[in-house]
Amino acid sequence: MPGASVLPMPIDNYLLLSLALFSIGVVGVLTRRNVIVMLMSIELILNAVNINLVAFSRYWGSVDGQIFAIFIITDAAAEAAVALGIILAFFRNRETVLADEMDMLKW
Amino acid sequence: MNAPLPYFLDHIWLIPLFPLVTAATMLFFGRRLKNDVVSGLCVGSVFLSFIYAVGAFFQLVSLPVDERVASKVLFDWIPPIAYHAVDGSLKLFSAQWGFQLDPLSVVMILIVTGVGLLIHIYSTGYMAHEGGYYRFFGYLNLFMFSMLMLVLANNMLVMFVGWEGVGTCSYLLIGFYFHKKSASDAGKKAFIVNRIGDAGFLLGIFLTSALLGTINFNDIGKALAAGHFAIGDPRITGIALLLFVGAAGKSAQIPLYVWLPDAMEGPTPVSALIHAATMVTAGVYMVTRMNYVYQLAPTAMEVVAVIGAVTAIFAASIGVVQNDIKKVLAYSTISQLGYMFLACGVGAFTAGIFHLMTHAFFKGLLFLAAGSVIHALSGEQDMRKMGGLSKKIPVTYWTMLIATLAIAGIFPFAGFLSKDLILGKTYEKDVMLWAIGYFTAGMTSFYMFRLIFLTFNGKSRVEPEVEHHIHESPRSMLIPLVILAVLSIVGGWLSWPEIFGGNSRFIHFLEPVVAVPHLAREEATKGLGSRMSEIRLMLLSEMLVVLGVFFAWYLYLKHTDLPAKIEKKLNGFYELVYHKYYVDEIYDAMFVNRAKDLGLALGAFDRNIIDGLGVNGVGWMTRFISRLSMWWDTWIVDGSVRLGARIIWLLSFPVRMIQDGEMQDYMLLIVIGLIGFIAYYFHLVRAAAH
Amino acid sequence: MSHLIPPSIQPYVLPVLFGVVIVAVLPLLAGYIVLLERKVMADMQARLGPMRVGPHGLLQPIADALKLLIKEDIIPVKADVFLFWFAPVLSVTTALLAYAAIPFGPAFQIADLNVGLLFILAISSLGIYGIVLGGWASNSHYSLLGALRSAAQLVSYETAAGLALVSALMLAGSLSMKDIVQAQYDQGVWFIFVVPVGFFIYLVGSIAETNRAPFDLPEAESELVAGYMTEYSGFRWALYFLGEYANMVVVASIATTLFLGGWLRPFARYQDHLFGTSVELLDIVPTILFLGTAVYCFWLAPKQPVQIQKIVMALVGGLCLILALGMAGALFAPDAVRMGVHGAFWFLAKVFAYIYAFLWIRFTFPRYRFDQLMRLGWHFLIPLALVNVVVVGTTIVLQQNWEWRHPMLSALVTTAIMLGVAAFLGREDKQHQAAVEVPEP
Amino acid sequence: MTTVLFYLFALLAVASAILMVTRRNIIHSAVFLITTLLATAGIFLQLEAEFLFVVQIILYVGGIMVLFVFVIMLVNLDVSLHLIQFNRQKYVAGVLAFVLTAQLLVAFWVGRGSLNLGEARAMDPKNTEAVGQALFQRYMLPFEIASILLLVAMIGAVVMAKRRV
Repeated sequence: MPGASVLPMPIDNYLLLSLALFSIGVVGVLTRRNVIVMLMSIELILNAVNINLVAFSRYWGSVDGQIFAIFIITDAAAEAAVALGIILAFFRNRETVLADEMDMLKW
Repeated sequence: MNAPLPYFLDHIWLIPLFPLVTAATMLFFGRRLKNDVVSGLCVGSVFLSFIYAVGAFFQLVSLPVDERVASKVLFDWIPPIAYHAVDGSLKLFSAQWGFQLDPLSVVMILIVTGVGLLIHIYSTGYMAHEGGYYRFFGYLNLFMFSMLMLVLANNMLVMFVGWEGVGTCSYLLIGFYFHKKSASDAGKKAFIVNRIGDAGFLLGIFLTSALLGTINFNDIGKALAAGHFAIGDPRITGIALLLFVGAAGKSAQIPLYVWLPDAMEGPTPVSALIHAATMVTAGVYMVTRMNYVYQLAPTAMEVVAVIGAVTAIFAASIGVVQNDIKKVLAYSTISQLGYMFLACGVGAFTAGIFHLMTHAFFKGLLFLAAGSVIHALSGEQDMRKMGGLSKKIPVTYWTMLIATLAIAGIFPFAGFLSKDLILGKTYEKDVMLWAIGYFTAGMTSFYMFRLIFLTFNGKSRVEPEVEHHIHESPRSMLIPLVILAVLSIVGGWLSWPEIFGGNSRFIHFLEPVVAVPHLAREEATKGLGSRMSEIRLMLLSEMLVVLGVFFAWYLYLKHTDLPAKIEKKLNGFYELVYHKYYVDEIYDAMFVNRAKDLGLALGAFDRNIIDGLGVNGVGWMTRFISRLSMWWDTWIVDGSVRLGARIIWLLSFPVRMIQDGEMQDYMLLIVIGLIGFIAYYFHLVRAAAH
Repeated sequence: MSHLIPPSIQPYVLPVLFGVVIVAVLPLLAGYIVLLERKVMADMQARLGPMRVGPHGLLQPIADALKLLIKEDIIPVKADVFLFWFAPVLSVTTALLAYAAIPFGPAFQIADLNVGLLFILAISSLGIYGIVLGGWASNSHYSLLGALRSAAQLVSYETAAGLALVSALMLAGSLSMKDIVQAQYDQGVWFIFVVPVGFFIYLVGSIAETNRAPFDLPEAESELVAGYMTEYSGFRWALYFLGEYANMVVVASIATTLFLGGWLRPFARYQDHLFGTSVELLDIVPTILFLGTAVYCFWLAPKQPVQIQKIVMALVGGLCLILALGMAGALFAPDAVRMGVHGAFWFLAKVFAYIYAFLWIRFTFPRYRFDQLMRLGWHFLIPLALVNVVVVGTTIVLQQNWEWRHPMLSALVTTAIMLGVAAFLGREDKQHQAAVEVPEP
Repeated sequence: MTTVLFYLFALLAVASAILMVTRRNIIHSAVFLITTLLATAGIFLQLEAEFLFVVQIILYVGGIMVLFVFVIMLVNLDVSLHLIQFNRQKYVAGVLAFVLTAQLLVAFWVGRGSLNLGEARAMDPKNTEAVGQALFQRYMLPFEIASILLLVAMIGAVVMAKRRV
């Protein structure tokens, strides 16, 4: 694809898109009981952020935004690994993956 | 050296390096390696050193006679330190990590690497079935390194490093079978006795640097050559005597010889390499190296000569009655060392070194052959349980016989030439000393042939269960024997004396080292007395030697019952000699036990006064005080803390209401907070707008 | 003809054309690879293999395809219908999508992305879902276990294979498949000769990635009936199969492009014009080959037992003849066409060689146990690949910065080092294997 | 052309995101999340971030989501299909989420005019090289830190997932 083409459309569309994904992610995190789905919603939120970053990096014509996106993806990988590990361990002990049954962490 | 040195001379520092590297390898990773790898590495490194030594020798010889000194400084070891010498002048003490190669040290490295190589090869056969193979070779190579450092050093401090190194290695190797108590004790004994000598050596070094302001051999030579010191200057004599103490310790001279016989506890190759061929001759080497000091101190020379002579005959007399084959060899080593010191004492340093070389050959051979005998008899060392082996292990027999002829001084074997050189020199100096050496020669031939006859000839007294698996040693052990046998025949011919139409090449080769410019070099110049007297001397000693052989034959082959009778006859004297004149016991009574008593006394003091009053008293005080502070802690400090905790617990009630442990509630809170922030941001924007 | 096409869609014409060609040809190709496999297996087991349908079973694949198409389509009751439908499609789609970036010839490529290789890797990494979802959706233990196994296997071996590719990448200095081949032309050596160890790692890794013996645990008949395909039958099953064989072609193409010099003919730099004409000596090899085949077919045709087979054989001969003529004609066509045709020929030849290696290995080695498989992957291949990357990178830096210009020598050194490392790892692994007690299956 | 692509991908992303949140079957929501991610990758491609496009697919889709699917298969309980999918605070949460979205939209609406970023600059055609340069020169330290983070996460995951700790 041609390198020097200008941004095909105003950046607002990208912002709106990422906003939509972000909101959906928030809803998922807040409402679903299943921890795994919550995690997936978090991934969704991270993705929304990525879209923003890449859009702006495209707009400024510098790759910094993409670098940040890469770091975010790395982060997501790490987070997913650890979180899923925890979920597995928890599932082995308690036979459940429901968020509101994981309430031992209080007082 | 201003002119660039040829390769080998420029790289003499590699010669000690090779064994060091392999030694390190052995001691760090040896456990992992297979035996053949170990032997390959170690023997290989020594072989490399040997090659370099030979190369260095030839390149040194190729130099003109006056410039046969190659020194190589690797780096500064001790940076110059200013201090006042005894004459009040300001001197700089500095030591370099430097090496020096002159005829003397080249001879030494040739002996060390050559004999060392042979003994390494021998050991691969001898130690093949022992545990700790890699350990043995690691120590052995470490020893090679130290010994080469010792002989290659260009100043006393580096020499001292090597000196201590060989001491350590000899300790390690004597105690190689550390599970045997006698072995580890012998190791300790050797180490401690050596310490005494080393202390003397160290003091000698101090005195030297205090007096002459340098410890570099050449500079010492120059400083003395400057002629500030008259002959017999007491300070020089002091240095000489102190150094000789060190030499006596290392080379087992009276009164410090006691460790050498016990050192025979070590494996036989070790006895051959360290306690016959190389290390014990370090003293002789050092005395020769410092000869210009000695030549300024006639008194010290006399001391050296006398001690050498006495040691020679003393040790020989003990050797006559020992029954342990290695013990006999040990005592003969001591007495041969006595010869060398005798030579040095009468100023025939070159003769001493010459004897050192030949002795290295035949004594090394004797030990190796003895080892082969022991190997054949699966560990038997008592000559009374041997006999008639000559048929069963012929190679060992013949080689050992050659060595014996050499040491006994039969014409024209190596021993004869070197020994008679010494005797001749001695005769010129002092007839008394000559007589002692002369009789020692006779006794030498006697006990050596006693050894041969008891071991190889006559009828077998071997125990039956040992009898039937007597076997000749593997080839790896025999080859060194043969080579050494050849050497101990021809080795002496290097300096075929003038009277037999030779030209003492070896002696002349060494002369530059002992040449002392400012002395009238009468020793060096004034040939070997008049021909006739020399011939006469030789004939005399030959006759005595043959007589010794005859006695040995008469007593131990012809009338084998006679020795017992003689023992009966002069029982007391026999006992005295058999127990080595009770020297060990005397030493125990005089020093060892006193030291133990002192230790006990100190121990008691420590226990009662220091521990009792000091430590325990303090402990009691501490406990008392800690009680008080404990009470304080419990009631005052903790009390207040608990009070605070209780208050906070009460206050924190509403906060805990929020924390119900459900993550999604937390998230809800987060979102609420987020909303709050954004709302506040709007508010700010509006405020800014207005 | 370019003036016929409106300029707005002009850049999309050729790619679409190629795409259509590939999608049309590939199933056939896959089918014939199956035939090839059966024939090779038969040959190695001293049998004849399919002989009935068509001469020497040449029409077998078509017959199979028809049979599968008209077979009844079964969906288990408790299966998850949506995924059960979705999974095979996914696996085929990903397999086909990967072809978008593979250059069959200097011009014969759908899209020359400047991240071409990564793109292919990415797409083929999607293939896992086809398997996993299929295995899960069919709601059967065999399927699920097979799916899990294959997913684990794919994930672990993708790492090794990808790292192995990196070594070739560093040599080429580009991610675009085209430039990689070009680099091999410029450096005048196929990268297999520079980083053989990398190639070896990729070979093993690719076998594991395509779930073929000796790594075919996901469909180990003796252990779990047919792995994730247990519940599948008929057309969906055919899709899976298509996907699998398409994947084989993909990995083979990657290997060909990165290690075997892509569309370059052997001795690509060697120029020898035939009696002064513009025809080069080595370029006539394909023609000769096809001619030979054609002659052989015509010679065989009368010997066929049945009339129809005679005809078909003759047709095959004719086809080969046409191909030969095409090859010959291409020699005199303008460079673009010539390079295209011959490039495609060499490329496919290499691909088939690689696939033949696959078959060979499959019929030679027994199957691994699963823990052995994992240990091989994690304890041997991945470390080896990592070291490989480091070593190759070092040599490249040496060559570039320190003017150390002995590519072949450095290749030898690198290989020697890598073999040493491999030996070491092997020993470690054996010790480890001795250390841990093996779980009883 | 690119515009069409954008709307296609955006629609795909949003739709499958919604499906992801609402599906009852976890596997299905995983599949839809994958679709969303792929659509996002498409957006990246359309933004001329080829490298990121590939990274998104390889890492997110090919790595992380595989992990998810794995865990889902390991923990999947048929009973969980018949449980209540939303927790007891779902209405509050919904409202709050709506408020948040509304706020953001308002902010967006208010700031739409003031977001004049001027003309978009040209992009380096060799995207991968550019990313590599930036990653290994200006962002070396963050890169290392990220690698450390990954290492730690790996160890943590292993320890967590071991049968007996």
